[in-house]
Amino acid sequence: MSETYTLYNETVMDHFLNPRNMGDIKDADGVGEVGAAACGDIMKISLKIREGRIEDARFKTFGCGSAIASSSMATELIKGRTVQEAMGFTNQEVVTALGGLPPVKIHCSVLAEEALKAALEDYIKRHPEAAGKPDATIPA
Amino acid sequence: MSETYTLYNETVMDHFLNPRNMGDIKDADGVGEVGAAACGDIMKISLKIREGRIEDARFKTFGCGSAIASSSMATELIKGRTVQEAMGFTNQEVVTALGGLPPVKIHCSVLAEEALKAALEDYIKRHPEAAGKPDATIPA
Amino acid sequence: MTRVFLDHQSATPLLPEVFEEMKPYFMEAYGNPSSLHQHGLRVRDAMKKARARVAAFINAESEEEIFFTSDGTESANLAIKGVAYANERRGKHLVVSAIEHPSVMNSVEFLEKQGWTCARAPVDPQGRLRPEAIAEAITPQTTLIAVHHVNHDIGTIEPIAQIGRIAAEKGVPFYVDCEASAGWLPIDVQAMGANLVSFSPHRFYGPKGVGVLYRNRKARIVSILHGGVQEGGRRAGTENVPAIVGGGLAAEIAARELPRRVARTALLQRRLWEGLKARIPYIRLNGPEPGPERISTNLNLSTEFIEGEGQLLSLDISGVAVASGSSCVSKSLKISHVLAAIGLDHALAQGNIIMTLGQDNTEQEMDYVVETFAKIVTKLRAMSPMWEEFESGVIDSVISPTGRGKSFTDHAASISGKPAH
Amino acid sequence: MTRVFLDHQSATPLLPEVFEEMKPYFMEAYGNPSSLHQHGLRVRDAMKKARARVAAFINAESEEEIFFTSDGTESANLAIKGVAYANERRGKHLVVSAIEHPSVMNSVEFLEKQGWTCARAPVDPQGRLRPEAIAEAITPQTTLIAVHHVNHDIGTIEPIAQIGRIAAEKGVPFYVDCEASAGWLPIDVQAMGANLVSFSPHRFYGPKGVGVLYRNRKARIVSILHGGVQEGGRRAGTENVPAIVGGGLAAEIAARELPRRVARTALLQRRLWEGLKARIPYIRLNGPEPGPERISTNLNLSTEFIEGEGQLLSLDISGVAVASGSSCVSKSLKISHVLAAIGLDHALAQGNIIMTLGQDNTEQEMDYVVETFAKIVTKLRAMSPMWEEFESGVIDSVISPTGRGKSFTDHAASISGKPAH
Ligand SMILES: Cc1ncc(COP(=O)(O)O)c(C=O)c1O
Ligand SMILES: Cc1ncc(COP(=O)(O)O)c(C=O)c1O
Repeated sequence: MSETYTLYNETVMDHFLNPRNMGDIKDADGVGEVGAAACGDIMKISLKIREGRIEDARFKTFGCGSAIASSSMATELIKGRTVQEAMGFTNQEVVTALGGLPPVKIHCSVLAEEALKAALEDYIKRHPEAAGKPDATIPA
Repeated sequence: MSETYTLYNETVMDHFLNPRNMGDIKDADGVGEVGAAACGDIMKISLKIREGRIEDARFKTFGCGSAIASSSMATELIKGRTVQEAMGFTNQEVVTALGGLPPVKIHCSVLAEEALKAALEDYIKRHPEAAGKPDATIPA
Repeated sequence: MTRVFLDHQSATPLLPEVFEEMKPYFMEAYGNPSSLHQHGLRVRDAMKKARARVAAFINAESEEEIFFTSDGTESANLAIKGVAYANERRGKHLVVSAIEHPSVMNSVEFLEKQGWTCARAPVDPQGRLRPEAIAEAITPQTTLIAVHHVNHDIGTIEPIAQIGRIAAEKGVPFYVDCEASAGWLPIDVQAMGANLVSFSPHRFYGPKGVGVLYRNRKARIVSILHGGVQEGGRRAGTENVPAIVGGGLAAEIAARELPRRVARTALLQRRLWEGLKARIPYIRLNGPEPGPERISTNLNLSTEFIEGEGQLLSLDISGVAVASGSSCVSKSLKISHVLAAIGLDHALAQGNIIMTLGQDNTEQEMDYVVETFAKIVTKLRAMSPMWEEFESGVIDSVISPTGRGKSFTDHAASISGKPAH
Repeated sequence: MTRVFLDHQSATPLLPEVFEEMKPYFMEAYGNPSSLHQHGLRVRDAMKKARARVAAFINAESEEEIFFTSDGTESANLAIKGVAYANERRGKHLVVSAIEHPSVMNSVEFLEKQGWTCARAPVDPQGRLRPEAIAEAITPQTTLIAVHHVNHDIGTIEPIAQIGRIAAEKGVPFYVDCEASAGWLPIDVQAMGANLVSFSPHRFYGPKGVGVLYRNRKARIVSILHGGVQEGGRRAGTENVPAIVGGGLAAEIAARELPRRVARTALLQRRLWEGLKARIPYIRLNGPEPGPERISTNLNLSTEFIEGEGQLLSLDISGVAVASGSSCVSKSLKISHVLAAIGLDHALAQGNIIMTLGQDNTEQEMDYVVETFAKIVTKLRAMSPMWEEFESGVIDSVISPTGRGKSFTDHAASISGKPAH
């Protein structure tokens, strides 16, 4: 075989094989860990937030190739967004940025959205003052 | 294709393609015509009987290859036999002499037996004196 | 020795280019399309391509409407039973034509044992179905209408689009068995108004071992072979990849070659029939005359006073391969139920021969067949007590009645002691 | 790039000599075996030869006990439903092991919808069935016992002969699915006490597109694909002649090569498992240890704290083709029901990889796989929140418990809000 065949498209495979933002953030401002009841995948996203803006995002994922790629892509996408903006983040952004996922794997992108939301909620819980104030400047 | 493949064995094919004793006997002493309810085949056997012995036997058959071969073989087998001997004729003789028939075609040999028996009965009907006297010398 | 293959209804040789297409999938790309690695993904791509080719061949909207099975029989079973089971709660009534292939008829009979009822719409002596006969048979419980595009025995083309409109009006799924037409008549599932269509590429120079079932979303269906999640959950079992790949290409080629194939076989069909008619007395064509109501590949003949198997064997010895609907030829010792359903006289059914043409047949071959067949008929008639009885006025001809003698069937019944079946 | 095919359970390449045997049946001897002419009779002879070869392969008494289908799935469906329907009046109860292939399990479920009941005899954590469990499950209504020879996922060899004796004592037909063993363990239907046996040559270097069902006269059976009178009336549909011919030769070769194939794969199996065990912590083998209770071709592994699809994809990128029973890999998002039935912890089922060996694998390949897999596990664990949580004492290992932390499954359930399934 000369050609290479892949289950996922090139972008997904690239994010699976060379995940961006893999790891943990020391002293993260928000951490979310969620699990997919459907298949047993687990995803953890940690955020570094400075002045209401996501400065850094990292993930760890127990799950299939598309779960890993989804978390990699999600962390890429949200870096630089404000907390408020990030609260409106949807899995569709991940799917689009990845150039599509097989139908049966869409739930992996949902998991990434949920992990992100969980991390943001964790951040807001720790910084209740941030909740009310969009784009408020909150010391890290 | 170099080899020749056949549905029936060589003997059956030979009797189908080169039937022995095909035709009618003028002024036959006994004629039997029977039909197989199973498949619609029809077989007619005519006999020439002299001094209680089958001198000639001829057939005509409307039916498949094995029906034609069976009647050809049956007429061959019974020539020279006495009427009494011929009354004990069974289809198994035909099957054996033909080297076997496919299971689904055994009824063709039965038809040959029946046609022969019908012809013998016709003969006996016409010559009632023959019935009681085995090997009796009956003028043709 | 001259060899003429006139049994294309039973088999067609694989096209060399189709074989070439299949070849890599035996020893090199041998993977299982369910596998997630290179070997699996490669053949998955190949299957997708085949599916797209087949979809294009029948003008399906999407390749997701194409399911691969093992043959036309399995496709027919899946269409009939798959729809029946899926709609069990809605109703248990089916409508079919009386001359469907045994794969449809026997599937229906099986369901009847399980509590379904089925209307068998009668056909006319040419095998033509009146669309109204279908309309009349539909009840509120009907969950499927099944009518073949072309009859496999007598070549009759059915008024599918009209039946499709009736089915759509009544909201009943419509299944069209295209096994005897695919590759030889254009098939447009949308124009047909068909929700399900089946066929097999081995009928048009594709491989054995693969069947197709087209099904659109308007027809619910469940699987009948249970197991893994192949074919979108509709057909379990390891896919026959080489055959599927070959079937795809055979379909693509068939679409391209169809006009040429039809023109050629139509020409040969007329030449053969005209020749036989001119040379052999007491012979007739069953089904419609060559023309718009008959597929160009089929001649279904009845030659009076002689039986079919003998004709078939004699032709084979002379190098001519044909089929027959005679009871002697069938494994069940019954005449073709199609010949029975069109009301063909038993004597004519017994003398039945089916000649089916292909793209490689020639005019010379047709002439050879006419001469050869004429000689065979003469020889077999000389052996036949019926011919003798016809000539002596005991029985009459069905094809060209002389007004003398009784019918063959009556005669046969009287000597066999039972009515012919 | 090194390429190692370790998914022989899903596919094997066709042997060149088998391909040669099949070749004439595509373009030259393309006839239909139902035809009565040269073209038909020639392939009929070829099918008879294939049938005899297959009969010899499994020590069947007669070639008439061999039926050709389209694949192992269809054979299993025919065995289960064919026997069930044929004995419907006698009783509607079946006994199967809990870890049969989906082609058996889903056939049984289908029958359950139609009024049958079925006992699923449990297996031990190694997948072994106690013969008594079968004996206990039999009722006067039982018409079939179905137990596979070898499990497709975990390679467990079942005590077939013992179960066969129980079946004979109780007078219940016994069906043995040999799909995962045929070609890799001797199959003797008589020694097994089996009335029905199924398998498919594509598992041992034969073609796709053909399955085998052996059935002796002690088991009544009706057909499930209805139509023509092929295969002695037990399986309708145009026969896939090239595949049947190829399957016959593949069986003959398999019988001859079996000792060599088994010795070779057994050696590789041990080398691979020893290597993996030595290099990778928190890995375990599911099913029996290599030896008399496990087929020589199968290693079913669970590697803790990482999921199976990632392992599979990473191995594929490194040239190693494997399978997985993880839910992420399955089309239905469920873990293999076999892993569930042996009570495997959900976390271990998620980290599942199945490596299946073939005759062409080498020792060098095994060493490459060990090294490659070790690196992949390290990389994936570095990405896994579970590994981190294990290292920090939040969760514990199932394979080598440390006594610290809660179980992965509890942890996963708490964060997903639902218990793992
Ligand atoms: C009209 C029709 N339907 C169904 C079938 C069955 O198809 P297959 O032989 O591929 O199983 C045939 C076979 O000739 C047919 O002619
Ligand atoms: C034990 C077992 N039974 C049945 C089958 C189904 O056979 P096939 O894939 O040939 O349809 C398989 C397939 O792998 C199997 O492993």
